[in-house]
Parts: sequence; structure tokens; C-alpha cells
Amino acid sequence: MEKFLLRITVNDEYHELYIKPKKLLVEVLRDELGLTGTKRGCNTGACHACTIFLNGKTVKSCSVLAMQADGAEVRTVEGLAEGAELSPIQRSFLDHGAYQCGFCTSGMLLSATALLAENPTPTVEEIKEGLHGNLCRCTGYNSIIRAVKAVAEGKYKGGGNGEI
Amino acid sequence: MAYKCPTCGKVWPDTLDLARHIFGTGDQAHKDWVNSKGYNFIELLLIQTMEPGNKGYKTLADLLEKEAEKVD
Amino acid sequence: MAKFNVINTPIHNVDGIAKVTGRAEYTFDVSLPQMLYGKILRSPHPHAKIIIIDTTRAKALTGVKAVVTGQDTLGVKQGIWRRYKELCDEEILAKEKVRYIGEPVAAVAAVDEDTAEEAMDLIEVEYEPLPAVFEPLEAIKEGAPLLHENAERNINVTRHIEWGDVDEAFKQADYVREDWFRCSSQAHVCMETHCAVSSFSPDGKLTVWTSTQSHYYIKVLLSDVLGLKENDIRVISRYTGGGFGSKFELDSAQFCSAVLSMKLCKPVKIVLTREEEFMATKRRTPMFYYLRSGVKKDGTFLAKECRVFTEGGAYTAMGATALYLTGFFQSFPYVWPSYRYDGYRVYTSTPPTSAMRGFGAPQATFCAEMQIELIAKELGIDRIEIRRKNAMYAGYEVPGQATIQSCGLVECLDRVEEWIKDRGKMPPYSGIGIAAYGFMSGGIFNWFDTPYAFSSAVIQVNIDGKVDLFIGSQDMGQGSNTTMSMICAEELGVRVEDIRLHMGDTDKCPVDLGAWGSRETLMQGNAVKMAAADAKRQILEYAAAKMSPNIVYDMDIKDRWIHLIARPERGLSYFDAVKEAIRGKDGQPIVARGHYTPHRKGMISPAYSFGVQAVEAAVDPETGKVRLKNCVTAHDCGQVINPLGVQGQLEGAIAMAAGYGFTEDLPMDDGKILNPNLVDYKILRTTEMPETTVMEVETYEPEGPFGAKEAGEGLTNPTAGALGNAVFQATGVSIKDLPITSEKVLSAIRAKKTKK
Amino acid sequence: MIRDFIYIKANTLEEALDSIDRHKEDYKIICGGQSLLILMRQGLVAPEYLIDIKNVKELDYIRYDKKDGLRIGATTTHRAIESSLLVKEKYPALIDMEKNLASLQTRNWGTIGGNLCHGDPAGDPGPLFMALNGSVKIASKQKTRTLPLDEFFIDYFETALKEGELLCEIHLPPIPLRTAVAYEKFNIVKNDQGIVSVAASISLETDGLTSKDARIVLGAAAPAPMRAFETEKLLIGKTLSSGLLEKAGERASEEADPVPDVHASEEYRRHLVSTLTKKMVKKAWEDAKVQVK
Repeated sequence: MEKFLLRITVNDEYHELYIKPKKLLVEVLRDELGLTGTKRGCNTGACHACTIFLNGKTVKSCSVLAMQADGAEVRTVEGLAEGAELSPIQRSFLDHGAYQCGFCTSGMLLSATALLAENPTPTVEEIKEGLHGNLCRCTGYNSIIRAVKAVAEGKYKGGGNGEI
Repeated sequence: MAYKCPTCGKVWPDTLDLARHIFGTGDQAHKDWVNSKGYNFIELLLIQTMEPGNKGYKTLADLLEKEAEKVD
Repeated sequence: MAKFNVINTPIHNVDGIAKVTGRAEYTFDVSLPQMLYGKILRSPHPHAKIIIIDTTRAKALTGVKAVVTGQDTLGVKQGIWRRYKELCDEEILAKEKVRYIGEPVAAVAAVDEDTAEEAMDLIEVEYEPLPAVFEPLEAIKEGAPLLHENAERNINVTRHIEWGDVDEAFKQADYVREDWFRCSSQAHVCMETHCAVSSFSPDGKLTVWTSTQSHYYIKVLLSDVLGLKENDIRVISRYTGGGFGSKFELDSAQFCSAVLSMKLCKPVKIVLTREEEFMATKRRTPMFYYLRSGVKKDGTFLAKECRVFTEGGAYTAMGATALYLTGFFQSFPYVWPSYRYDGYRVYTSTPPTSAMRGFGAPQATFCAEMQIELIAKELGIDRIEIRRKNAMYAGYEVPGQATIQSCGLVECLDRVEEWIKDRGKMPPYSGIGIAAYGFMSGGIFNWFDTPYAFSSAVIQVNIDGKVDLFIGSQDMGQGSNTTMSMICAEELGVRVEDIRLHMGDTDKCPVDLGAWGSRETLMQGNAVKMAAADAKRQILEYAAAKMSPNIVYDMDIKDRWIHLIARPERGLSYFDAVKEAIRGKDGQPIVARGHYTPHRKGMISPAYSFGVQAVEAAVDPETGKVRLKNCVTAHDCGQVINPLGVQGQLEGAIAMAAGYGFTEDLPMDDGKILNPNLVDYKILRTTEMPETTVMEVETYEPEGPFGAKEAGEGLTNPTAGALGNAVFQATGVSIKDLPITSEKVLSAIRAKKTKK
Repeated sequence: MIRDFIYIKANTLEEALDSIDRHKEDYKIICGGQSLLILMRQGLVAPEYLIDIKNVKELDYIRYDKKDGLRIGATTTHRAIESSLLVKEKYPALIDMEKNLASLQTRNWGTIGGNLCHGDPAGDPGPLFMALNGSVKIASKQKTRTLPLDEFFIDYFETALKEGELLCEIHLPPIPLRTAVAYEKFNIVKNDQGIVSVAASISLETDGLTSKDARIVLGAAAPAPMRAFETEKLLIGKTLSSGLLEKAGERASEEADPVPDVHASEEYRRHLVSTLTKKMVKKAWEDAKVQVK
């Protein structure tokens, strides 16, 4: 089976690699580039733990062929912080205990970042709709909503790659 | 006056407690003793559930009144 | 001066940075050089004899390195109830017979997952299907197919509890009520599915990375079935993506990867797909409940009789404990002068049922609280009043079972009553339902048959004052890493950032039985507190020598400052003291040990938490759809250690228990689960969560560290009952079989209308 | 697991049509792939050729013309429709429908063309576009044809697309005067596919009271989104009353052909068809009346 050249920028780093076209984007990120922060929790595109940024928009990396991201710009959870400086949403998650087992957290962080990038002052209802896709079994979501609300209220200014 | 379990020798204050001990342990030895006395262990267990009035235990307790060794 | 420096302060989770930056490495992320990938072939039949398994074509497929079946194992029947050999009935890789759809029959290791999956289709298994039975009440009938040789009438385990004179008490009751309930099953849905990487080396050592709630249990269970000595096995589980009761028994990913790795001397990784997670791992125990209660006119409880049949599924697993706990917690949290419980766990040809958060108590509380609501309505007594009148109290002894040392239940009832009053009158088709509950802080009965202390901890204080804390407990998200760090920091008088935590590795950590039964805070907490106290004593020994205070003074360490308690300003820095103390001990770091095993506390648990929850729900009369608006919980978990943790546990418990109440179900057709995916199995999302408020009612539990008790599973007990009562208050219909779907609510409303 | 395939990336419509034509025997088109990749991962679909049209910018547009109506290119994402001010002004019902479709992440990458071609009877756009009297433009290398949406959906996951054909565009005619459309689905968890869904479009006479035309479409109530013709006949030429709504609801639930599954029984689905039909007809009727003033 003939392999294809994939050119992709992930967290501001440019990569070129040959892959089978059947490779999913999440498989390239995790298995080829070793970025295991992005997780997988289901086989039917329902849990959204694999959420990443693709050209500035959040997508399920388990439901995108890697070849469709040829020439694209990707950001994963590993690309939210800038050196030792965490992004506002990461810091807010720490303060509000907005995670427990942590397996859904990378997806949540990216969904929350996208939500705030597009609508800096969302209502609680809008936050819920923005994060609706991401499943979590430990927290019951309300701590995550409080964390996003605190960032919306301007309590966490600057740092990391808050604005995508 | 107390009763000694015919299988494992544990002592219980009355026959109802002894009956519950036998049902509760429910291992092969205790089952065999009940079955050897002409009763069916599982039948007694199920009667306890299907019919009101604690029947399963009472039947076994009456048997133990006769069969179990009395100790003080 | 605040009572505590560290305890009950909102600090960051100690694993926080790793988890919010994607650095945390779960078993799901582990990859080793030369690692192979495994897949498991599972039975399509609920009950069948295995005639022959032909693996030749699979083995011939390029990229396939090994194919194993039951024949390649020692064929040992294992189980978590190791104390009773007849309850160890599961081989995991079936040799002669399969007993549920999804039971493993073969496993393949290949260069990648796709090749392994392809090999699945090349394995030919010849089965001889046997008659199967799926409902417990069918399985106990004469002539029903026998699923296990020694289990007459398919009865696996029975449990009996009785105190007081039940029949006499029923005679004196003014009002007797009988109700039947059906509690459904539920899937854990951990975000990280079961997975394991096993790596066997030529020197006979096996290392297993796995997603687990108890690395000690997995080590021992593996040694039972692999013919290896316990400590030739090392289990590593630094991060676990959720457990909820599904990950402390040996599972097929662990066993099959170990068997394959031992055959190849190469690392093998098996990750269960979400479909396998639904169909072939354990699940909550479905229960058929018969409940009869006798009360006086004034609402005083007199007698309760309870009979339960549980659907056991193919194997015992932890089912025996679920059967016992549902009977034990059926009387909670009230004083029942006389009570009788007969519980029967029945083998059926369905996936085995076992432990899930709450472990029989959510089922018991749902039935009990729904019935009490009906009794209160019948007698015209206020529903809070009838609960307050019969509530358990500190010092109450559950006859022959347990002693309640601390109990804030009445105060919880008051707080919730106050909240309900403030809410005022409900609009039509809206209602507030309540449910009271109690739960255990860890189990005492040693069914695992461990010779070790239940929990142990080791502390080493280094030259720079950094404290190495070695614990056996497992953090699966419930926050035990943070809780243990806080307990150690508080007792030793340092800050959490001075603690360097070591956990999740059986080679380095002392033994702890694991995170189940809400035991870590109390049991591992006590062990950590004991070790920290010993370390402090050694440091103070040196400090006293250096300061030579008057003997009447005693000393303590608070926030890195060693001082005379009566004269806090007189003291020295903890860091200086430690440096010199180590110099004084011949250059050896200060080492301290701690352990805990409950004694003289009965057979159930060393301590009990209590609480009351109110759920406000609105019902759409046109469609029966239930919407959760508010959920308030007054919870007594003794002294709160980690406030952010308790709130998180509560909100997570509400999401899971509300799902059990009205959206989650595992419908089956002849033993086959019909919705094994996250599209058709509905867990709550952000948009379904109600507003949640927690009101901490602090009591002091003498058995717990700093007076603390559990806040993990107990919080899962009330929600289904409170939700059912909310629907009852809103519409007058009492749905007695879970889940409370919109279809059931609508048909009950319409039936009620036509009856009028 | 996904079976290997030969991957062809088309950057123009012409390239796409050409590739489809050349591999007519065994190909599948992927655009957003939000449904297709799930089927492929479960081995239910395993084409020899996979033709990727995600980059065909020619089909990514939203155009409106007072006389011609709305034209949406097949590779337009749900999110583009949801955030289009043009659509918000002219066809507000589309915005609500898109907002309640799956998740943000799915809508960011999934496309309207992909959704329709998946042919799921419980899909959201299908019934609403049919109520709006929509049609589709289908092209092959040889020719182009248009088809009313009523004839596009054939059966479970089966559309009228023939081998070598590609869906290019959805066309919604301008909404006539004194006309309004409403769409809603019944589900337990928000944004899940509907257990049942109903789209209703009502047009009123100049008197603003009697109905001139009615288009009722039932989703997830038959192997494909279905027009409730008898219910429509019952509604035309009448004035709004609760009695009329009751009859319409009853007729729609009789016309429907729902299949029971783990989520709901047939009887409960029929009840939901009735409830939702009443609700949507009433809402559309009242919205249409508002326009008259």
C-alpha cells in the first residue's frame, strides 16, 4: 500500500512524514509524533477526548483522516502552555479542581480555549453548549464550568497560548 | 441452654440462630447434613423467599430442636 | 489560629500540572521498544462448550507473533474472593466452556493492532451451544440449565441478616406496606478503558503497566494464575483514567497480555475497545427487590422485611459483597427495631455483575427511600419529620452488625429542610424529592485473604527537609494522592510542596488494598498519619535536645516551625533541625513507618458517613421527559480534608447516580447487550447537569485521620431515590423500576389520569 | 479497523467528478467524514478508492438571491451555516437546527453534503430542507441533474445518488409570503439524534387566518424522512384551532411507520409524533400569522 507525504505543523513545529492514507489524525499525533496528551475514549466519535485544534477550529482528531490535515496547523494540549507559563484556562482548571482522573482533561481544555477565543464572555448556558461534546465521568462538569466562567470574568489574564 | 451446629460445632443461643448460621454458611458440608435428614437445602432456602412467615428457617429450626446437641 | 494549616484548605491537586499539560502518562499511553499489540477473541454464545479452536491460519498471518487459548494457561479458576475457593470460578481465558457473550476464548499478539484484529477472523472456534438462562427468577427454577457444577439451582451465594422479632413487630404495626422494585444495571464508563502492557523478561520477572484501582490486588491475582511468585511480578499504575469499581479485579487485558508476553518474552499491549468495555467487563448488579415495612400511626418504624434476587451473571466476581451490602444498607440510615434480609445471587448467562460505585447501596437506598415517601404520604406525616424521627444517631448500634460512632444525619435533614422551605412553592409538574443515606468508609471483612496490614505508609525525611512519602493507595481520580499529601503535611507540620509522593508501583510502595469501598481516606490516611507522627517524634527528639526546654512544655511543628506549644515564638526552623538531626543519626535520613488495620469494629466498616440529598426536577407532562434543575446535598463526612476534592466527588457522584436514575440502561436480548457504545448508552453531558450545592456538616469520627470519613461512594447512593421522589412529588406517580425513562413516566401519568 | 484504500485528493470539482467516474465500481466520497469514518472503523464500509473532496473550495459557499432563494455548497460545514448572518436573517430555523446538531467539534469539520448523503432517517437537515421544499443539484462527469429532496432519501442510509454521481449543492427556494417553518426533535440528552423529529411549514392566505399550504415532514419515523401527506391535506384550507391540531397530531402518528429500539417503543414514538406535530404546526402557524401584520 503506497504511503503519502504528510506535511503538518503541530504546536508550532513543522513535521514531514510518510503515512498510510488510512491513518487517523489522532494516530499520527500519538503514535508517530509521540504527543500522547491527546486521548481516545470511544470508537464512535462520541466522547471528544481526542479534541484538538485544526487550523484554529476544534475537531475530533479521531474523526479526521491525517491526510486531510496536510499543510494544516494543529495545536494539542501540549501546545497550550508557553514554556513554564500555563494558559489562563490551564491555571483556572488547577484552581477550581476542574479535573479528577484527567483522561478527558486535554479535550476539555481545548474545547474551553476554543469557546473563549470565539466568545470571551459566555453565559453559563453558552459554556455548557460549548463543552457539550466532551464527556467526563468523574467531575460532573460543574467544576469545569466554574473554571471557564472565572476565565471569562477576566480572573486569568495572559500567558500561554490562550488566544489561538 | 444453647445448641451446637451438627456440622461445624459452633454454638448458638437458639435454633433459629443456628438455622440462619447453616443457611448463611451454605457450604457443601452444611448442605449435605440438611439433605441427609430428608430435607432439600435449596428448597428450604427458596421457601424462605417465596412464602411469608419465615417458613424456611422455622422448618430447619424444628429439625434442629430434635437433632442438634444441647449444651449449656 | 485556624484549626489546621493544610487540612480543609483549597489546594491544587498534587497531580495537577501533569494532568493539565498532557504530560501524565496513563497505561493507554505506554509504549516500549519491540512492543506488540494484542486483541482478544470473544465468545458470541451466552453458554456453549468449546469443542476445538483452530489457530493455524491466524498464526500463519504475517505479523502475528503468537496466538494463545485456554490450553496455553494453567487453567486456574481465579476470583477476588480468594478466601472461599468455591467462589473463585473464573478462568478469564475459557478452557472448556463459555458462560457469557464476550468471554475471552483466544488472544493474539501481533506487530500492530490491525494485524491482530485481522487475525481474529482467521481463528476458527467450534462451539456446541448449550441452553442458557438470563433472568434470575427463571434460573432458580427446577430444570433450568445448570451453569456451574457445584451451584444447585444456579444459586451462587446467599446472605442473611436478622435482628429483633420481625413477625411479632409486624403484628403491632398500624400500617404495613409491600412494594416490589427492579434496579437496573449500569456501566462504569471509565474514560480510559481497561488496558495493560505486560513485559516478561528471561529472568522470570513480569512487569505489568495497567489501569487499576489496586496494583497490589492485580499482583497477587496474577501470581495465583501465572505460577509466578507474588514479588516476581511488578505492577505499575501511576495514573489511572477512572475506575468506579471496575478495575480492582483481574481483567482480560491484564491476563491475556501477561500470558502472551510470557510466551514471547516481549512486551504486549492490550487496550479494550469501548464496545468490549460495555460487553465484556463487569457492571453494576441488577436487583429484584421485595420490601415490606411496618410502622406505627405516628411514623415510628417497627419492622422491615427485605428479599432480594440479584442477577449474578456468569461468575461470582465481587457479586457476593454487593449482595451483602445491599442487605446491610437497606436499614440505613434509620433505626429499625426489627429487620430481616434474605439475599440470593443467582448465576445467569450474562456478563458478570460486580462492584460499581455505591456497591448495592444505591439500589437499597432507591427502594427504601421511595417506599418511605409513600408511607409518609399514606400516613399524612411530613417526609422530613418521619425521617428525623427514625434517624440513626451517634452511638447507635446496628444490632450485631456495626456501631455508629459519628453521625450528623439529623443536622443534614435540618439543612435540607431549610433549603426546601426557601425554594418555596413548586410550579405545576415540578417537585423536590429527597433521600437520606449512609455509607461505609472501607470494608473490614478480609475476603481477599491478605496477610498484610490493610494500609501501610513509609516516610523518609531528607537533608533538605523534603519528605518522601511512599503509599500503596491508588489515585484513579478520586484524589487520594492529594489527600494523603495533605494528611502527611498537616501531621508532620510542613507544606504539601515539601512532600515528594511515590505511588502506583508495587516494587517501591508498601502494601495497600487499593481504592474501593471508599477506604483510602480513612485507612491509608491513618497509616500516613501514623508514619508522619513517628517522623515528627524523631525530629522533636532532636529539637528537644537542642532547645532543652522545661519538661513541662511540649513541642510541635506547624508550617515548618518547631516550637513549644505554649510559647510558639520559641523554636527553630524545621529545615535546620532536620539537617542536624540526620547528622546526629550517623548521616541516616529519618525513616518512619505507619500502618492501619481496623480492629474491634465489627465485620463491615470502621466508620459510616451520612447525608441527605434534595433533587428538584421538572416533568414535561406531554412527553414524560424529566429535567434536573437543582441538586442540594448536606453531607457528613467527618472532618473535610480536601474541600475541592469533596465537591468534585459530590458533583461526579450526582452525574453518575442521576444517569443511573433516568438515562443509563443496559438492555439485553438473550444475554447480548444492545447498546455497547457511547451514542446509545446515554451518560449525562454538561447540558443535563443540574446546579449542585454541597453543605458540609462536620462531625468528628474518632476512627478516621483528624476525624475524617468517606466522601466517595456514599454520595452516589441518594440521587436515584431523590429523583424518583421528585417525579413522585411533581406528578404523583412512583416509578419503581429503574431507569425512570420518559416513556415510563408518561404511561404512568396517563394511567393515573384514566383511573381518576 | 479501517481497511487500506487508495486515497485520491480532489482539489477541484472537475478532478472530483473525473476520479469518481474512473473508479465507479468501488469508491466512496469523503468530505467531513464525521459519519463515514465511524462506519469505516467498524469495517462496515471498506471502499477500494476513497475520494476526498474536503478541499473542493468551489462547493464551499452560501449564496442568497431574493428571487432564487438560498444555495449552499455541499462541502460547506455545519458551523459555517450556523454562523452565517445571511442564513440567520432569511432562514432562522436553519440556525436552531444546526445549533442542536451533534457537537461543536463535529459541526466545525462535518459538512451539510456529507450529512445528507449519509441518509440517516434521524438526521436533522433532511426533514427541515424537505419542509422548505428544498432540492439538490447532483453532478457526474457526463451530466448534472436536480432532484427535489423528497425524492433524494430512499431508505435507511440509501439516497438517490447513482454510481459516479456527486452531491454539489442544496437549494432552498425563497420562503413565500405569510409562510413560516418550525423544526424540533425529541431527545433525552441535548443534541443527540432525535427519537422522533417533526418539521412543519405553514403558508397562510392573505386573510392571515386560513392555511393555503402545509408541508409536514417526520424524521426518525420511517426508513427515510417522510412527508405526512394525509396530515397536510387535513390542514390545508382550515383555520387554526386546538381541535384541528389534535386531528393533525393523530393523523401524523397514524401515517408514521416508526421502528422500536433500545430508546423507545413504537407506541411511545407514535405518541411523540403526535405531540411534536401539534407543537410544530402551532408554532409555524403562529409565526406565519406574525408575518401578515
